[in-house]
Amino acid sequence: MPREVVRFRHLKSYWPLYLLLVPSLALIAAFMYFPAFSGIYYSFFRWDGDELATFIGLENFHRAFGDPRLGYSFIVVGILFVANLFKMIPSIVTAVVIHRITSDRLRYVYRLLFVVPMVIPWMVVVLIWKFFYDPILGLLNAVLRPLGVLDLLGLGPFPAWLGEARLIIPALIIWGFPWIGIIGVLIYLSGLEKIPSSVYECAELDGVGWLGKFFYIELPLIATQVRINLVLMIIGVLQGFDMILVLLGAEGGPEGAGLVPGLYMYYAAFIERRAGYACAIGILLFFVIVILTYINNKYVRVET
Amino acid sequence: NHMRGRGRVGEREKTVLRIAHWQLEPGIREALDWVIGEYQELHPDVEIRQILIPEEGYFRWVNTQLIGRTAPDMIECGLGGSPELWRMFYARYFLPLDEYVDEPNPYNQGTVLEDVSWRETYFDDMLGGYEETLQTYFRVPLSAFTLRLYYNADMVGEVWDEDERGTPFPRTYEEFVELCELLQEQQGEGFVPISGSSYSFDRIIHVYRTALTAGYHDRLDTDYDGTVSRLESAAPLFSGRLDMREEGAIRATFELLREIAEYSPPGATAMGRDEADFLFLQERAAMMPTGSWDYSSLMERAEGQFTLAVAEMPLPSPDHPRYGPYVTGPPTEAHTQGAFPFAITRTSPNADIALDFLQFASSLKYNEALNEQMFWLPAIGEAQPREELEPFTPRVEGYAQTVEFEAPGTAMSFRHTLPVFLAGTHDYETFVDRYMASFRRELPDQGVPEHIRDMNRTLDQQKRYGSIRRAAISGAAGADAILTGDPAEQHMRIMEAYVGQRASRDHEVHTWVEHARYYHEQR
Amino acid sequence: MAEVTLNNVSKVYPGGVRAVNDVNLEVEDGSLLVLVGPSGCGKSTTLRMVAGLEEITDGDIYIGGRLVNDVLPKDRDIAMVFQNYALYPHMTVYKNMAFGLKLRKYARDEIERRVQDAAELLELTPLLERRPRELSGGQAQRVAVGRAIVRHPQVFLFDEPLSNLDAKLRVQMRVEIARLHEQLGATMIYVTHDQVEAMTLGTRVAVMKDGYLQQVATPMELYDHPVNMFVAGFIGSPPMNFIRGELERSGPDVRFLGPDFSLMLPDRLASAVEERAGRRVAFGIRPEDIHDRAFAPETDPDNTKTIRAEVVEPLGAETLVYLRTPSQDEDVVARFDSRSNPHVGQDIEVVFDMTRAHLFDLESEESLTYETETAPTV
Amino acid sequence: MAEVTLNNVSKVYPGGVRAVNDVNLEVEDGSLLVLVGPSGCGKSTTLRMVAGLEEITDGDIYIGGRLVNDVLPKDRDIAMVFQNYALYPHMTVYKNMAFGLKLRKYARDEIERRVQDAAELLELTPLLERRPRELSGGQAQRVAVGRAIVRHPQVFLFDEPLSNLDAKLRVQMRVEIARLHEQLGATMIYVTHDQVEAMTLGTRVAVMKDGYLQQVATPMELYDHPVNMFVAGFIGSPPMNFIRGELERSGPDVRFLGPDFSLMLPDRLASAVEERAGRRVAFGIRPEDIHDRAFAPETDPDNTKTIRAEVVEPLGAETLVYLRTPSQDEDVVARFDSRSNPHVGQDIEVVFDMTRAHLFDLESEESLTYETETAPTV
Amino acid sequence: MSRPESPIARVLKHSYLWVMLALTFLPFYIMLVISFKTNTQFYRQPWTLTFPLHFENWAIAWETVSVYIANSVFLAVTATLISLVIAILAAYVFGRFKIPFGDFIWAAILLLLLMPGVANLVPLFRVMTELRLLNSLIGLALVGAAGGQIICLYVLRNFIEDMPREFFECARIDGASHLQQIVHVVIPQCGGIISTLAILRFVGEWNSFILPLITLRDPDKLPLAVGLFRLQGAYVKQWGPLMAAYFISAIPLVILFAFTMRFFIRGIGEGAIKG
Ligand SMILES: Nc1ncnc2c1ncn2[C@@H]1O[C@H](COP(=O)(O)OP(=O)(O)OP(=O)(O)O)[C@@H](O)[C@H]1O
Ligand SMILES: Nc1ncnc2c1ncn2[C@@H]1O[C@H](COP(=O)(O)OP(=O)(O)OP(=O)(O)O)[C@@H](O)[C@H]1O
Ligand SMILES: [Mg+2]
Ligand SMILES: [Mg+2]
Repeated sequence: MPREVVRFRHLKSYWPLYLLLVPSLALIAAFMYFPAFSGIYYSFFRWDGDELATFIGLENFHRAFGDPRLGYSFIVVGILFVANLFKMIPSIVTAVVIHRITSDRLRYVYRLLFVVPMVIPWMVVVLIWKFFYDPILGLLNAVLRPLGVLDLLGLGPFPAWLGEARLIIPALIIWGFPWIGIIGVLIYLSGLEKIPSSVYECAELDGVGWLGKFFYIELPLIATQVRINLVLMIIGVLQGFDMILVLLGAEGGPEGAGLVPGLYMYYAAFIERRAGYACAIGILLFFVIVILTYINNKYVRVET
Repeated sequence: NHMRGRGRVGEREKTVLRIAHWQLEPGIREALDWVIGEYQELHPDVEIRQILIPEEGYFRWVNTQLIGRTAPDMIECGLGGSPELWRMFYARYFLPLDEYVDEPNPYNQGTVLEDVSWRETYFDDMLGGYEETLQTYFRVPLSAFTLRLYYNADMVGEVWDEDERGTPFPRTYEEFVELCELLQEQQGEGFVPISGSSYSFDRIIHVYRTALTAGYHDRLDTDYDGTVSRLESAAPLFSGRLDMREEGAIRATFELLREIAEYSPPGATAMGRDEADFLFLQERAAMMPTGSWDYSSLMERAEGQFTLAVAEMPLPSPDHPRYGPYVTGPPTEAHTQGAFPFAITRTSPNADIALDFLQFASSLKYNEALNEQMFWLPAIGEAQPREELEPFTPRVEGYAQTVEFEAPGTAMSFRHTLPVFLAGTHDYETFVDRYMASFRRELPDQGVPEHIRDMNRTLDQQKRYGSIRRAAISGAAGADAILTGDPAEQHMRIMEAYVGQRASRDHEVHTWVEHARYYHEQR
Repeated sequence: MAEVTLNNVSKVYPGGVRAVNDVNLEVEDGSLLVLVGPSGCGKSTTLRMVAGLEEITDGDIYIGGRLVNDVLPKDRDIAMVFQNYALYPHMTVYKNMAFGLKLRKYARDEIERRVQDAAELLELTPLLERRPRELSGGQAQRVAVGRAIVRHPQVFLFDEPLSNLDAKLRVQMRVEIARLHEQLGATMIYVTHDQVEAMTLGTRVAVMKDGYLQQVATPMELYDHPVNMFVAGFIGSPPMNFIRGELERSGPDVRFLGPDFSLMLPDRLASAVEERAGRRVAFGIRPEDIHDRAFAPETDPDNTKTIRAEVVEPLGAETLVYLRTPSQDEDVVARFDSRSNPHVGQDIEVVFDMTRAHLFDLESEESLTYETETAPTV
Repeated sequence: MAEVTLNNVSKVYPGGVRAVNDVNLEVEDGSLLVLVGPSGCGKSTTLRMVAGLEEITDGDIYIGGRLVNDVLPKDRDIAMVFQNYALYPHMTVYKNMAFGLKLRKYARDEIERRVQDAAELLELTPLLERRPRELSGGQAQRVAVGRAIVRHPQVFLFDEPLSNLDAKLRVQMRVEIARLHEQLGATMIYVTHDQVEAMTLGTRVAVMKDGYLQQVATPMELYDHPVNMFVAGFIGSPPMNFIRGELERSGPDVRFLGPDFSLMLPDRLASAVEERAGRRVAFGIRPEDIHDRAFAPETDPDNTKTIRAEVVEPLGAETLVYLRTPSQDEDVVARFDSRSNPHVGQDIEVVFDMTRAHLFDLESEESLTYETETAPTV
Repeated sequence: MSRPESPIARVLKHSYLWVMLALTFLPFYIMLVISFKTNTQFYRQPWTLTFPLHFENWAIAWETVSVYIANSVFLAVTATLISLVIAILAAYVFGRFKIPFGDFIWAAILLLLLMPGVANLVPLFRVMTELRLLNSLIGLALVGAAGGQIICLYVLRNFIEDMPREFFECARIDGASHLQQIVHVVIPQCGGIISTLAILRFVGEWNSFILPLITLRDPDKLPLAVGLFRLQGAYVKQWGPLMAAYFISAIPLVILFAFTMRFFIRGIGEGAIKG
């Protein structure tokens, strides 16, 4: 829907709109801007995270551009980003399947059931995944070994998914199987709920099959939600590092195979206390995110 | 209870002190509470509260509290962050203890240690509280930790006949390798002789590196402070005076480590402690190196399943064809771990009480009792550890660490390249080439060139004050004669020397000058 | 073969609303049935059940002889125009219309041709690239119609497809739908509330009320022979006038005694109702059967009354006159020739064309004269 | 005081669609203006601009003398029935209707009273607790109307408020709206495509086409004196017949020469067009002005022609006959008295009532006879 | 909506969901099993039930976490409410109107969402010190709301933009102020997404760890996430009580979920708008 245009001369009657923005902006101004701007500010400094800061101009950026490790970290995150595009699919499918349950009560139950795992603490998730990948006791090898997949790939009987440089990215991709992001599912669902049932009915009469309904009706009509989830995913993947930190350690595993920019930033800021450099990485990362978000917002559009 | 007593009618407001640490496991808090309780009996107007901070957030917590000037009075030191960072913290935020360590601990009155200086009551002369580079005491350790190799005696016994071999466990590295082979052979696939994690591997590296490269000490301790700091060992590596490819001892160290890695789980350097415990406790591994802090819990978990035994990490005998020539001896276990060390923050309004409390907790009687409760090793020399912990008693004789491969700023490179080498993916030369490439790329930012450049300029100063200091510390006869008199003046000079050494990093200068000034003003 | 048969079909909505009750209906193959009835009587529900969009609570629906109760909508070969259009909001007008064809894998140029033809017909050609929300109400409705007619299914269901169109366009569309019907020979069910549409379009018209089917017949039959007061009142606009009264028999004559005047029944009616003499009945007469005496085709003095004109509504081609009898609380509406020129408040002499009158039982509301032959309208 | 005035109002939608062009319109305080026009001509857009929902691209709108271009909708004191209902799906029927009153802080029992009254009027009482999606199309539409009428604003805007209702209910509602209008004395603008509604309801009727206002006049004036072919063809159903031809002057007489027959113009028309002799014109005549000779009020032999009946549509009260002249490609529609009984294919003698004929310039489509007095319809 | 559905489709749908549920519920099984174990049992047989069951773990867990639950509930509820309320207000403005400087303000806000914030902790701590919000749950809630609202704002704006404008128009004619439009139109019709965001924010605050850890000094103010670490020592984790505690602390969340899931209403726009 195009938004209503309020012109300058209308402000006489529309000024209360600005009032509605005040609480939001006030909190942001109070708590968000100083930290964010200090991040930008300190990216031009050699800064230890405390009061000692030496202005060094663009040296941090200069260094960042010459830092092969940072370059590699962007490649890693690029691969993860592409993988995550595919990892969005199960959420969409799940949302659609839930949505298509005809009984209101069952749909409620399913939604609830799917939401419940959100309470699973991070620590338990990590525990499970660590043991999933464990070379000797782990489930992954236990499943793959009898299937002959390990031999086929030439990985030996006990590949260390988190301990071998070449296996780290595959492990990070497998991570989270079956890749159902619950918040994503809910966002899709609330988009799906808004599709009038008459559109479905019409599609049914037009002879749209279950697959066609997905591609022709549901997917285009939840484009807004896909866009939202894409943005969340972009932010999550590019800024995120918690999972890699616990799985692989602060260095991102052997050869830094899992070193993503966020983790590198964390490492620089907290392990090495080169907070200025971390801020500079943050700024670069920020530009990449902005560009991706922009592309996403421009090209993923509801066609209404 | 911390809430109690605060508002009690008619009672004087209590002085409240806070002590922060990350030992959240059961027993520690209670033990500490017990000591606190004892102390409060003596000093009814003081209340000490524990702040328990989980390991996960500890460093960030300390960081922000220190920067925000909201830190509690006493903080447990050493977790997270690099040694350089902590050094900076000490210099900037913590109270030097030098003037107290040479006085007796008042709470030792009436014991054998009555007249002994506080420093000397420690089994290691309080080295665990000493910051070599700053040549200052900052921390008060309350415990000691040592590293041992735990093993499943039943499993080892099956292949290692004590009667035949004479010892229940291999004494030399050669025998140890043999044992690993035997175990592997007997247990087959899905078994590894040594369970390990990144956590324990760091400690193994320390043991063997020290054992094989102790000979470098004299060559590398360029500032004569008695230890080889990371900068001191990074400088020659960087300048090429110490070439990892050429130095036989270094090569031997890494090759030995690779051999051990073969008997460890694949990718052990990326594994967590829990996974290592699982392998060991589920008898998929026969041995696991870890510290004394794990003893009680491992004992408890192994009970009824197998016999848990403890040995020292075996070193290669001098006859070992490959490593023998380099082995000097085991590493010293003095100050190997921070060992529950507390430092007093400068922002504390009650630093004197904090110090008093720490002295109380490190007195012979209470330190023994405290560690008894915690199931840890006491830090005071005369204190008796629990019987079960006998095998862990720290061995003070031994060699100090010399070559440190992780220089400031290159730790990441080291951790990237080492596992790949250990996994046997490529040979030693490739490993060195790769590591040195990033080492050279990253080190310049960390002040090493400046260190090298300024070395000579500052060396004289350093030497002079260093020797004075050491003389004073060791109470050498006639030291007083050399002293310039005013200890504050003396301390400032030392700090300035350090500052000069790092002069190129202006913010550091700021720190050290500030520190020195503070110290001066205190007088 | 696609006759549509409803056997005792009922629909109860989850809330307990009985929308359709025990409806039996047969729509012959290739015929067009118009479904009319007051708002909320269950027309849309009936269509939706035929389309398979609504579960059938009770009864059976057959299409082409096949029981379709459990057949999915897409397998019923049906096109439907929804009352609320139900356009795909994310597709252009063109795509909305082409979609059904595309799914059925028609050739690209065949689709193009059909859509262009339909657009032409519906005057949508300049709008093909618009999206539904950029359309006016009538345009959207035409797209909905277009979407149905590009397909050539066995059964068409139209739910008030022309309600938002202006008269002219509506006539045009109606003609096109009739032509389409002829061309394709498809079975059609057409819901409308427009009398003209119902009358001109339907081979047969079904009247519903409160979920019950009232009468199914040809338009003229419905008009001339309503089975009950409801149908009589519903068909025709303005509706049939009802005057409550009694029947009185005097010799061979039967008279209807209204509150203000009495009317003589012609023989045909008289014989049908003579044994009901003395009973209360409703006398029904259509507005066009009340004439201004000046322009009346024939004037029976017995049935000429003088009544005051309360309201006069000139409609161009004719004039509606609301006549108020003293003790009647409802106006009697007459549809006068446009040449007649009554004034408000004027007393007018009107002639009741008794050959076209109806009598209904006041209790059951059933027609008493249903079986008798009225003078034909045509 | 709430007259609504539009001065040179235009609206261009973002996509560049010019929906309304330079419209000047004055709706007097307390009057009811009916807005008609073909689908997509800009009626809804005009209403939406008056309501303040759509930015005015150009021109000014005044309500009660106040320039409201920049006044918020809620400050215009307006109620509107949306063409697409726009009921709040999350509110019951009752709440939907009460919402506007609640916002204006009416007392609880006042709200209750008004809503109950409106529900009674609109026959919605049993549905008050339903939600919109449990309503039939017509019911939903009535709720939309109810939502507007419970409020008593200065200006009512109705956008095709009765399109989904059956004839009977529609008549009823129409009467109610008229009564409301009288009672409240509010200004109303009423969009409809129902001729009867337009004719009966409107004090004045405005006709739009393609965003341009064509004519604003009383219903009868529009019917009798259309300014151009569009209005002539738009008002009236079936629409006026147009026959293209030439004017021929012979002495004092002026004749219209059609392709198949010629007609003699009566003096009144003749004098208006005599200087146009030889020019091509359209001759316009309404279906009801073509009579079956048998029932014609008067028969002028000059203007009696024999034409073949192509289609016969009996409508009950009257019969539509589509007459096909040999060289004409459009049928001429005649509305016969219901007593006349033509058969398809039969040649019929019809009388053209020339006193009620119109002539239009074929190029500009403007009426040539607009200023002349036609015989009054009433 | 009740229309016939093919039985095969039904079976497929349900079995898909059950498989997915089984996979996502696996951690619960593991938590439950572990919660009855001593550490000894856990390290020997982590994944299957071993006897005896140690119910006392639950008692320990309850004792440990019960003191924190109220803090967490207060913190999460306050932060969630604040962030949702202010985000809805702002999202209404951005989603419905193009106001002068609106795009600029929007960009300025949104960019914060995109800005990686690893090094922000210390400046934030400084701000809180300045504003005297240290050691205060309200302060934490405010900070949480300030950060959390941005994502809510972004999501809500997109949803509001997609809403049929007739609803707003109708309300405006009826005389609804902006606030009334928000209350009567936006909130009921965006129930699904608002409840999703509520869950997202609530869970986020519930699990927030570092900031409470750093800013709260009084142990009696700590929220659950920090309190739970009491069971997670540096050298020895108390697996059994820990898992039991996780279970216990999940209960308020599940109640919240069950409640908010009701705001998903199918086909809400149906019958309301024709076209
Ligand atoms: N949002 C829009 N964007 C672009 N064009 C529009 C939009 N809304 C309407 N139009 C176009 O503007 C013209 C006038 O539309 P409007 O809705 O005013 O017509 P209308 O007279 O109400 O027609 P109807 O009787 O069919 O409802 C139409 O051609 C329509 O296609
Ligand atoms: N989803 C529903 N739930 C409950 N009742 C419903 C539902 N849909 C329709 N109804 C009710 O069922 C009855 C029949 O509705 P239906 O839509 O078939 O009427 P209709 O004949 O099409 O009326 P209209 O001419 O007004 O469209 C109505 O009284 C309506 O209120
Ligand atoms: Mg309907
Ligand atoms: Mg319209």
